[in-house]
Amino acid sequence: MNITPSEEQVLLRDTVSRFLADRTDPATAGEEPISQDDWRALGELGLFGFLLPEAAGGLGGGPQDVMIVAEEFGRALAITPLAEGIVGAADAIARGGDAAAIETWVAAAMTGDHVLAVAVADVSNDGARLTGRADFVLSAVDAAALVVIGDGATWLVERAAEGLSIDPVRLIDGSAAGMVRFDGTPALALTQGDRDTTLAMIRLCHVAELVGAMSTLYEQTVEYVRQRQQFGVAIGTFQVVQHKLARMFVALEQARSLMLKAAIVDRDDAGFVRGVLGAKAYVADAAQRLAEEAVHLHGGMGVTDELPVGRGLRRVILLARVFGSASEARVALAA
Amino acid sequence: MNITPSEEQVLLRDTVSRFLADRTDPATAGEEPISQDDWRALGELGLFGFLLPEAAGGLGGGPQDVMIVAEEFGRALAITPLAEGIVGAADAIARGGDAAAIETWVAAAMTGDHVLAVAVADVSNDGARLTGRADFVLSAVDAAALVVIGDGATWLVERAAEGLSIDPVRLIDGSAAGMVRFDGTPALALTQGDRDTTLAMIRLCHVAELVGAMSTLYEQTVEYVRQRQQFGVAIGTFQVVQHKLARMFVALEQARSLMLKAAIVDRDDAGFVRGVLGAKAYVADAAQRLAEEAVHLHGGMGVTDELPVGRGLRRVILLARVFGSASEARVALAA
Amino acid sequence: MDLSLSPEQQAFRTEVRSFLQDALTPAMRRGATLTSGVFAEPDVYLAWQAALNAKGWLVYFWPQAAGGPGWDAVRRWIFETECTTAGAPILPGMGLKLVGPVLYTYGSDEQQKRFLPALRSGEHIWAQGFSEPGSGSDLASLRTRAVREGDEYIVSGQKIWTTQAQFANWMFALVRTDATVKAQRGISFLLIDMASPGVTVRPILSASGDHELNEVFLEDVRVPVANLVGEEGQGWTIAKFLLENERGGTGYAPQLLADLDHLTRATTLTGELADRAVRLRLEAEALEMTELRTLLEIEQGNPPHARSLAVKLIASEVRQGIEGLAIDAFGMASLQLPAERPFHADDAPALVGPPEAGLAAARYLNARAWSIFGGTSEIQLTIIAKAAVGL
Amino acid sequence: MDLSLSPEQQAFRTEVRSFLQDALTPAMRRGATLTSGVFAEPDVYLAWQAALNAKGWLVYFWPQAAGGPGWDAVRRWIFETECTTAGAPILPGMGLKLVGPVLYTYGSDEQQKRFLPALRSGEHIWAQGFSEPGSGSDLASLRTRAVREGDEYIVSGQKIWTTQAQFANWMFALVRTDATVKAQRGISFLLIDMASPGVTVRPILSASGDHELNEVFLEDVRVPVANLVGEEGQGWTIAKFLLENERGGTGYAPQLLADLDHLTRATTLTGELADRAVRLRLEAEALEMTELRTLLEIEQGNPPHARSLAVKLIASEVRQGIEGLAIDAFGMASLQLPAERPFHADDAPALVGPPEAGLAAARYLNARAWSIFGGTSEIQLTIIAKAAVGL
Repeated sequence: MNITPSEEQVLLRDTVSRFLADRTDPATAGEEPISQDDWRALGELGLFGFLLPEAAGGLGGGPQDVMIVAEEFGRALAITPLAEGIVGAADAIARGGDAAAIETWVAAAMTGDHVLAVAVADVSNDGARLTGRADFVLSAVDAAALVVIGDGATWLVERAAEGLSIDPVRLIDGSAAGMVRFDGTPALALTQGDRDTTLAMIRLCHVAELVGAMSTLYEQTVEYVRQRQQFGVAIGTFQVVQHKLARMFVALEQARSLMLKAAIVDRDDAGFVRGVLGAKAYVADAAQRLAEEAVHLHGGMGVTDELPVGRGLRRVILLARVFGSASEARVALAA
Repeated sequence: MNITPSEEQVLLRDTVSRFLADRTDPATAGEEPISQDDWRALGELGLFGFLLPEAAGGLGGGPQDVMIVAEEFGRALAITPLAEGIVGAADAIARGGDAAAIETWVAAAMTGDHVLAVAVADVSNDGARLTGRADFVLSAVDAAALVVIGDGATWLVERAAEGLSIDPVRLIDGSAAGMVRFDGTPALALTQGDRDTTLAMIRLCHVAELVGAMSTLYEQTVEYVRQRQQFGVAIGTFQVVQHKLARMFVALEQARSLMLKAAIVDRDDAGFVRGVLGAKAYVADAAQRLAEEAVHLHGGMGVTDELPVGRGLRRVILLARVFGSASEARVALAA
Repeated sequence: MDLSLSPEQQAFRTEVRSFLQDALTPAMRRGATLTSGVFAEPDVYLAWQAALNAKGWLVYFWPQAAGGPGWDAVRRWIFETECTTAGAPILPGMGLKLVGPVLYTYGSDEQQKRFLPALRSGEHIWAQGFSEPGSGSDLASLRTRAVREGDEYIVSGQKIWTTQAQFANWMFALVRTDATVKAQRGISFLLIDMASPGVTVRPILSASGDHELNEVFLEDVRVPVANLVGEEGQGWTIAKFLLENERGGTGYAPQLLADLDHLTRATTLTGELADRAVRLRLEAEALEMTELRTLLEIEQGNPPHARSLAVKLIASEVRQGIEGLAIDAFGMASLQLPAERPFHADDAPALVGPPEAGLAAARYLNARAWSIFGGTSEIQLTIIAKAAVGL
Repeated sequence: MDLSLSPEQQAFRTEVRSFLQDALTPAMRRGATLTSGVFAEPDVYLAWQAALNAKGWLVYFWPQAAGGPGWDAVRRWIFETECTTAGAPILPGMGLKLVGPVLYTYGSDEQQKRFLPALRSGEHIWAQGFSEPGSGSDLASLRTRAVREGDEYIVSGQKIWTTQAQFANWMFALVRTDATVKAQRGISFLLIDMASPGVTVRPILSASGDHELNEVFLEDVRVPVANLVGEEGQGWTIAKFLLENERGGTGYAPQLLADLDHLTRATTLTGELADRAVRLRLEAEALEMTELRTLLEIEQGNPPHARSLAVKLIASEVRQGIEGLAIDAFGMASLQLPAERPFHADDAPALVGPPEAGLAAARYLNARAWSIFGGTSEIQLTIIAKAAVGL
């Protein structure tokens, strides 16, 4: 058991953190999905390769590495396809695709040139053709290819494939999701690997993004209650406000603990999938409550589009629900 | 719709309130079940007759009358068989018994000479003999007769009947319940009337007792935080404590509202059973939380056996669960 | 609520239902269903307001002397319950509920003649100019100044959080007419024509993307002294009357119960979500009775009970609970949030699923404001602790 | 917790399990299962204490220099998890966790020789004399006075909430040795023989009917100056050390997780109750890691992180959550509360259902104390706000 990041991991965190700080204006954080240029720049930095399997030319980063990177993304309120595109789709292709698929798709995902998506789909297949649907697929609109996770198998579908239609829907954080329809769409079967592990890695990424967002919202709220005056004093001097901030601190520490617990085991360990599910159940809930409290404590300004805190809430609401809500996770854990 | 008590009802409330105040030492309130003498004295006052049907020699009091009386009982933290003995059993016999049964049992219940109980039982019957069980039956240990509510019928069973055994178990409020066993026990079939209405009347009685207990616990806590000093000031000056008391006030008002809503309709109205179920679901929960907060705010003394507030919590925990808990009521309401 | 209604009350309910059947058009219902903010917008509500006005039911919460229909509390509650159940548009309260009662109570005869009919007809659309940047829950610290010059006040300052100011042609505002006396005492209540030179409205987009709120800048705006309501310095008294009246006049519960109904009918909830729905319903039903019994007591000549201080707090929590449940009820469909507004526009993007799903995200985000505006929940609790508990 | 344990750690866990298999007798398990208070009583725990002491594992949280086995944080956590899972009796902390560390840190050689072996053997049973009537969370206001006369202090005053004082033959107490200096500075730390003339123990029955708490009256009790720990006036410093040590030395989570396991195994929860159980498990698992990572950081030479201030608050809430769930889990069987004590006595009345049901009411009532003693939850939040948040 080791919860201390290695030197390499500390370096990784600092690199990502610095990159995002340089590229993000705190005042507009969370306003727009990350630009294609920034995404490519992250690829050039070697970040995505760091997280992908060695067999596909990556450095084989594990859950703890994903956690470290994702937490920094969350802290910057960055809206990116990290979870579904890299940790989900590129990883699944790297592990389950043939050489050509790896060459084509993983390499381009690693450089940031192509965005990939993961569609958990309700599809039937006739040999190598899929028919069916997947709703609200993150990043699908921009994706060059989709990894389609069906009930018993996983496929790779190119954006240009015939019979594939993707209708965009704007989501609460301002990103676009796709309503994906397959109609006899040609697909390449991937070695499935462990579908649950793939989904757990995506969820872990979201958990860490949530923890990162929580810490930003917490810090901004501490700052705000220190300076905001009402009735002639800073609102941070009111006992009730102090206790609310104390609750936020406790929630953040507890959320971080379950994130760590989920991430310090190997992705192939027996407890990994369930550990991530527990972390998702807890952190999604805790993050939403913390974000709501942060907005509330910011008063009128909190509910406008003008502060990062409102955008943080919107991002948190999304992350808390994609690939399974807290409530769904608790039902699964109770079973 | 009329939420204002009649002059008669105001008189009733004052009478009960004065009687209980005279007989209860506030310092020992809730310590012991009501004495047989006090119970008889209440009977002599005409209280039970007031609540029982005219056909059985009563005055035909309805839900609102039961509410008024029961709230005063709750306020005094009185431990009595009012709900199961009078509002439940005596009423069921008065409505469904033959003349002899009414003569024997209702009259004696009305004077307070006999205690009755209601057993919701899992029994089979062979003509006029019951076999089966009912667990944790309130007042059964002291009861002269039991009204047994089975799946499809209701019976009257005398305490002295053969094949009837009742093992006492002490409950959280210090009262005794009975583990009742029927083994070919002779029973008199009652006209069932509406079993759900009988149970709803018992629940309404408990709801009102809970609201009464809430108001006592609230008032005692207000008093306590006004005088209790910590760090040189009354703890009622701390903002966090003030907000807790404000929450208690709100909970009490809301609980009273649902109690009133349940009680101002006629017992035979279509919405009565469901209205009481809603009130039980809400008030049981609210009362428990209020009582827990009251104990907490009393500090160390609150968790001892020495203050009414701890005894109030114990009584509330019981009332919140007998004849169905809040959680069970919510499940029923969701269906 | 299944309360025992008298035959007269039942007849009244039938009358209301049959009016709604006729007067509430599908277009009005659709507009109401697709409203994500607190109030409907004028292109949705004005026709409904006209229908109510024609029927004599628009200002049902005004006293008969001021033009109300003279309904008792139970009738008002029946009417509100029927309207919300039928899905009628929510009329903005700034005119009808806020400045209206101020005008018939404190306004001069001329003011009443000029403003009340125009308010009812919808010719005048009102905005509320109370809050200012930095004043927040501490209203008495406001800084907008009105300096008298002959028959006019010259008003300068800034108002914020001004709901639907983009539609308003009139604004009632608190302004400081005397900076030399204690905070509350130098405040006056002015009616400002939004068309006056010097008035600028800047939109504040909500986190939901809705445009409900605005900043209103006042630069040397000339306001005739005839537009002063009451006396100079009486503004704080009038503001208190206005806020108390807002609270006591009508109930939050009917709309909450109707919205909860719409939500639970649009989907099947199970497990913990079903439990939350039941809890919310019980809280709202309790609130309904909390509101109603206070109104009944007032009607019997009693002063408003301290419990009336609790209704906004409870309503905020139920409102946030309902919208929080909604974003959990429809899976990913709860998360859609088109950028285009309004949702009721003919060319608005299609929503996936029922309107309750399609608007869930916007409504959830807008509902965050309930615990902030009109006195934060913390302020409410402090007021309750002082005034009701007595601490 | 399914953390990746090293082969050595796994081997250690096996060793602990096999020890528990042998040393933890059915009688001990039964006694533990039927304990409704915070700690087991001596007739239940003393044999278990002796077995641990014989094995050298009793004071596993003491440093090696003081006689501990030298385990790192992970081993301590493994050991606690195995003990709680196996259902071992909970040893009172007053001796082992509170006064023990004080003695090996501040005690003189003579004091260490006299008291530490007797503490470990169980010959000395300790009570904690800190709280006084009226002092509550405001410990510094204590009023028990110790006046020096030659080689003795004459101690007079009253202690309250003294857990298991009825079993104790020794009490460590905070007393005021100097009334002329500021509150904290006049306090000293004394060891008092409970057999001394002038010591009277009066039981305080809990609302549950359990006898865990006592008042201890001290009337001119003569205490040798040799029983002063540290210097006169150093009592506050020692008390702070004691309280911090209590917090940092070990974890609340293993017991909470084990108790939750026992509860969920004793019955089948569905719907909202199942949801509560999952929430509690997650909170407790998070707490486990919150405790563990703090210990690991300390082991690496870092000062205790501010998050350690949160563990008592979280533990209180989880504890109350578990016992609150228990009284909802077994229907009416949760409500039984025999008056006779202890539950583990041979002639105790039979309980209906499993022990988790039979003791639910008593445990629920006793758990109310968690948010009060050792600093109320409000005090904890204020400390966190100041020290961790920085407000």
